[in-house]
Amino acid sequence: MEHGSIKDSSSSTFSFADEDHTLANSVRFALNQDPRVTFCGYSIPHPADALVNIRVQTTGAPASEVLKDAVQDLMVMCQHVRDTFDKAVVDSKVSGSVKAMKIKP
Amino acid sequence: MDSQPEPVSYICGDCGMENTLKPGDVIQCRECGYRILYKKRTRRIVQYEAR
Amino acid sequence: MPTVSPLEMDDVPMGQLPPHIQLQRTRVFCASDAPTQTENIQYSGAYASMGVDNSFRLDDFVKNFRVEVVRLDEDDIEFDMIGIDAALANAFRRILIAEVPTMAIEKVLFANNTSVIPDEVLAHRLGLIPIKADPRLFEYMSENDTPNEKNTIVFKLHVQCKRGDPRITVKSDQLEWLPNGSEFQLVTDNSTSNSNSNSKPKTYTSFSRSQTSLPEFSEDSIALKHNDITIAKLGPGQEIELEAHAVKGVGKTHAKWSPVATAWYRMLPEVVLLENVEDEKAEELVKKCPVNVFDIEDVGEGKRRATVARPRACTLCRECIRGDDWENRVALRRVKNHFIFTIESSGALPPEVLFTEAVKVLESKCEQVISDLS
Amino acid sequence: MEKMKKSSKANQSDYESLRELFKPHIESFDYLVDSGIETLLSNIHPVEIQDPITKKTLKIFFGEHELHNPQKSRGHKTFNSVLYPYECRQAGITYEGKFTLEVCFQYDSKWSTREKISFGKLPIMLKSKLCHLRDSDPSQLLHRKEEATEMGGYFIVNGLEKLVRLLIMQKRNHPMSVIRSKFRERQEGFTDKAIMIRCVRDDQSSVSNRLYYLQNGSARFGFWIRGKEYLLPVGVVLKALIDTNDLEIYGSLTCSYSEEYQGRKGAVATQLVGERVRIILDEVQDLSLSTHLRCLQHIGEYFKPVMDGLENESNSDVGASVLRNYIFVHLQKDDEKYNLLIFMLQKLFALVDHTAAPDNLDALQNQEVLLPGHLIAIYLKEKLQEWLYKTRKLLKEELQKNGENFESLTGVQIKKFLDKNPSKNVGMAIENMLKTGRIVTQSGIDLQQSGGMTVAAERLNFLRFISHFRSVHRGAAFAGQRNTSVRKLLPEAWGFLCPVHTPDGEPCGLLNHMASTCRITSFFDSQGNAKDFLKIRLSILNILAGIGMTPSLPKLVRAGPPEVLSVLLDGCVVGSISSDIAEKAASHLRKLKLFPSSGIPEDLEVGYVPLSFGGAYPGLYLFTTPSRFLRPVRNISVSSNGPKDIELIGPFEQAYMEIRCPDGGNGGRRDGFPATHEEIHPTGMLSVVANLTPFSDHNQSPRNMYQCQMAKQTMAFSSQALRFRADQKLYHLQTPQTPIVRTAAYSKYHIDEFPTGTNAIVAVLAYTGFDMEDAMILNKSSVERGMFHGTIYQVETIDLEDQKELSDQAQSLFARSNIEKHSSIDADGLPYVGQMLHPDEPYYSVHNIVNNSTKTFKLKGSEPVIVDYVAVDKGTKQKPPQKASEYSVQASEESYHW
Repeated sequence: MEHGSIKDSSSSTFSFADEDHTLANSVRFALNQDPRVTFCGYSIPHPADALVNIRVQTTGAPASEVLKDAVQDLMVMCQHVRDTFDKAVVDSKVSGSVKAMKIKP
Repeated sequence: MDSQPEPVSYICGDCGMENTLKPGDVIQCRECGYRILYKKRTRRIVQYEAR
Repeated sequence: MPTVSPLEMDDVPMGQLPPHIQLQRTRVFCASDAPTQTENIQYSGAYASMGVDNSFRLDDFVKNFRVEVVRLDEDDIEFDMIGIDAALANAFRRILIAEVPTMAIEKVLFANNTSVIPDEVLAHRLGLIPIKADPRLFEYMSENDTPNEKNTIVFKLHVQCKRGDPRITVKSDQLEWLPNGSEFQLVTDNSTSNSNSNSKPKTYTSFSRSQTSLPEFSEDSIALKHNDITIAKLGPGQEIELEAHAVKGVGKTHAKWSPVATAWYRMLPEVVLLENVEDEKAEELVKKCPVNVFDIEDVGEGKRRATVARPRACTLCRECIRGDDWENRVALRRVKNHFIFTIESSGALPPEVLFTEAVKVLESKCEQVISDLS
Repeated sequence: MEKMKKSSKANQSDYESLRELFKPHIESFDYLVDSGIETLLSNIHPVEIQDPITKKTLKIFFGEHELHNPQKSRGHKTFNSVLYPYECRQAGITYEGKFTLEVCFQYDSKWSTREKISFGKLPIMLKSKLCHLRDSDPSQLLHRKEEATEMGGYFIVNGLEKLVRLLIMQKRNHPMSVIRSKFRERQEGFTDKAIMIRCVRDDQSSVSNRLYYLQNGSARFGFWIRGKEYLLPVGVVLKALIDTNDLEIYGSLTCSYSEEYQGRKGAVATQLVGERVRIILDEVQDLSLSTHLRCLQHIGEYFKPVMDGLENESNSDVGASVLRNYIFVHLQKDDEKYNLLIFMLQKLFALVDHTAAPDNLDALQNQEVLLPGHLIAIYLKEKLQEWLYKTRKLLKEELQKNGENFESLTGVQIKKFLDKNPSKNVGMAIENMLKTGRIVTQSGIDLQQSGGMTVAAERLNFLRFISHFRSVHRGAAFAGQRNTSVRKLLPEAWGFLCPVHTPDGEPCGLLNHMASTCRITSFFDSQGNAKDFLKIRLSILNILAGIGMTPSLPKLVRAGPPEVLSVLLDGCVVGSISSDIAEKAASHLRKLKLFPSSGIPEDLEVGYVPLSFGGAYPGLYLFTTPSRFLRPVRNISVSSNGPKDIELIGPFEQAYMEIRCPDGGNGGRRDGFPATHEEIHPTGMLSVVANLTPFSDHNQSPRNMYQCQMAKQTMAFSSQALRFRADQKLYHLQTPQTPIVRTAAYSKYHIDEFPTGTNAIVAVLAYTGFDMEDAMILNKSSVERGMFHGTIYQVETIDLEDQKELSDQAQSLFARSNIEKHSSIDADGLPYVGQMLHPDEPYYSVHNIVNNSTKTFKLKGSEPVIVDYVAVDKGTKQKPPQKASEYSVQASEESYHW
């Protein structure tokens, strides 16, 4: 849920329930990489309850847009990581079994 | 008092034999006369969270 | 990197970082007192003054992101992830430990327990036993759901040690899977009265059909990962009769649902000899390192020089830079974007599947965020 | 079956080292059972009643006694009527054995009838000779539902485990010179100097005597009768003791002064001594008491009203009985008493002339321990004596009332008469003393405190339990004192009292713990058979004579320090030895101590006080009495040929010995004083609990002290027989571990049987806001995997007796009312075993047959509980112990929700 002012859509804070550092830190990483972002950061008001506030200030573009793009990039990165990992696993299994065969003469 | 109080079974503290006593019986093991009896564990299902 | 005084440093063409900045950007310096340059520079405009664009570009990421599997067997995997940021590596680790779902025993119904182990402790031990069942085939059970074959696995344990027999040890292989659900009568006030009415007596679970009939379980049936886990010991005349209901859950709720024994990563250590270390100094260096990262090789006319043979084995114990002048002979660094991941699966899923599941969880989190935003 | 038995045999250690720790308690009770009661019965004064008309006397005294091991009372149908401690704890009764005594009535010293009367029951100490668990090895103990490592040493009174804590007393039979300003207020003309001696009879009852110095140079001899102090001029006592003339007294007192001794080392007397003796003798002349008999009659005349029971005796007999019962009661013969009084006078004069230093009563050197068995022996003697006096008083009233005489007294009448003075009170008095710890007596039996003798043996955890039996209390009377001299730990307590293990705060320094290797002498020697003290003293005497001591009896030559040292054996001046061979004699005695066949007991204390300029009063003081502190030390002056070079030394002799500690350096020892002995192990000075602190030599010393405190407070494994105990509250740690870092003492005392905690990796908390004082953050998944999981076992005892307020005759019992049906009460009115009960849920119900009403009781407390077991006994008491549901323990013990 977004707390931002109407007239200046370029900077606002988003608070996510049931989230923690896992998502918050990844989103901050993605946001930081985006040149349109002038400031981004997250905070967890109280460790006992799972609530995260992510602050985004952009050079002009609406904050929610920039955030959405950042999360989009994150998803793409994850998909790429997953594909590369699966390919690597398949390769190692193939070469692994080859290696295994070699050991057993 | 229940019309027919179902007896409760106890285990003797010394010889471990089972005695089924009704409320009002004297508290003593039939086998060895030991005066301390332990109630048997309930047959009812007890539910626990595995935490 | 020989230290060059900034005055005579030759100027660098725009668009390219000077070597020492490049080093600081990609390496963590592990000095004897504390590591420095630990932050990786995420801000896109960090090197704008030098004309370097530090922003994230997908194709760059795709180009230099690599994964190499070092070791893979049934329960654990060690692989290198190169070209990713610590934030994401840590996110994967956290999800692996706490947010990848598995099946674990949640409710335990005791009909009889005259063993020495108290009921709640026995229930707690059962909860921690890893179950070999693919959680992806089950659904979560929320409060008001009734237990059915899609969201619950039922196990039965009924062991007795007859009087006069020697003590027996109850192992986890005696936990028997009940494909058709619970067999304990659900004694509720109304049930006793009308139990004779319907055909099947009401039990704690209402399975529409047996789990064996489900396609997924036909070949590898549900069982416990290890069948030699000691659950309890029974003396003569003691008995345990219970039923355990396993449900799907995540490590965040309780550690028993955590799919991994542990999952951790470390950054690739990089050991650099700043000057030639020869003869007795070389021997001393080799002797100093507990995990012998260094080797000695002969280089012409009798001189012997130390070389860095196995930097990966280095545990950053900093023994080699102990002593006054050693700090400027040996430089210990860690490569910021090179993570050596190790995942030990506790049994529910093979480790490689665990990692892909973890990445999927992060993706679903992102989808959730996107749907919230729009 | 075979494999199981072998494996249990394999790790079968019989926990000897643990039982060794509790020996003082157990051996003292064994003494009471073996010979203690016998000796105290023989020391009880028979009581005589004179028939006014026929002038015949009826004498009442005690004969044989019997003390049985605990049996069940109404054993009608039960076959084995043996009562085991387990049952006492469960049923809340006392583990006691029947105590019967033979009361003999002798009429006119002709016929005498012997009546075997039961005197109630005496509580029996666990693992003592009369306890059924005495010789059971760990597997038998388990069979009896006890701990495998049961060490006993405590009593079970009304189901509670009580123990008598060791109390520090003044060293017995040893005259000590004391300077105390309170003596001046005793009477006008008194000074603050006196000699105090606590004389103990062989039945452990004690009488304190004091010799006050007056300003005019004379001395007054004080002693207590029934709580009041009486003073006699010392001259009168001297002449009343033996038939002697003034010249002899003058000679023996001034022998230690002569011109050429002045200024030499050890010259204790000055010429003022002569003046003082003359004043003492003049005092006697003023009372015109010239002869021995006159003195006796003089004393008898004054003390007749106070000494009850001797109304119609002659004055001299009364005087003699006063001397016998109240002056130097540890000696039998009068001339021994005379010699000791002379010695005390010499010491007093030396104190007055500042040629000898006062003895410090707070130093362990002048202290010993009051053991449980001895305390009970004293109290029992007191109570039996009181019973006899009460019987006499009642009998007298009976006679005056209806003027009968003894012949007409028939057996039945005696029986009825005895009921008025119930003999069972004696047994109950002892039980009461153990239950409340209070001593009820008019004569004060010479103890400084009348309460707090017993403590409940808390089983919070194993270390707390052990510490009870190893703790030594200085005395409740000293708690209020503001000066700190009582609380100081003095150097001579090295190896006896632990410097680390003492509570901080109010009882600090008053409650000490014995060092791990410290022992206490008892009536049994190391092989376990009883000691015959007379034989021991005789063999010591001939050995002493053999090495150059001139015995005191044939009073030939008379001399004093510095030329000659007087030799005292257990407070009796047995002779004198020339001062230059005294040192050799002492070390010779020490060597003989090492060889058991030498006639010298291994626990003899050879207190050789050398001559000095104004130091302690010189002399050779030997002690063989029980309840002294002892510790093993290696004697290196003897050629260490075999194991037999371990010598047992006491705190008195340790002050004058040279003991080396083998921790490398020579400890700054000057070559003038070569070390004659050597410490066995440097950790010998620490107590059992202090020995468990790893790397304690790297800690700041208060930290070691706090560790001893906290180790006793951790929630840990308090008992292995958890299911058979009915303690009010027991804390139990489910997931204990054996420590990674441990000391040798850890395995020596089998602490693994009762682990005290869990190993944990500790990181310093750096986040501000979380690092409040003592804050702690636990790893969530390790806690969820069971780390620090604790459980509280609480026992709720419901006794139907005290529920019946008004309708007392109504027999009420546990039953469930059939009106409302609630889930948590079984047909017998008690909760189901294994059921979880939530706060203020109905929990048990009592049904009153008479007015057919049923009352249900709600569960108090704020936490849901699980019923662990329900025990029912004797039809009245029910006892459903429950377990608080799981409860994560943190530094401040609050639970957390998840």
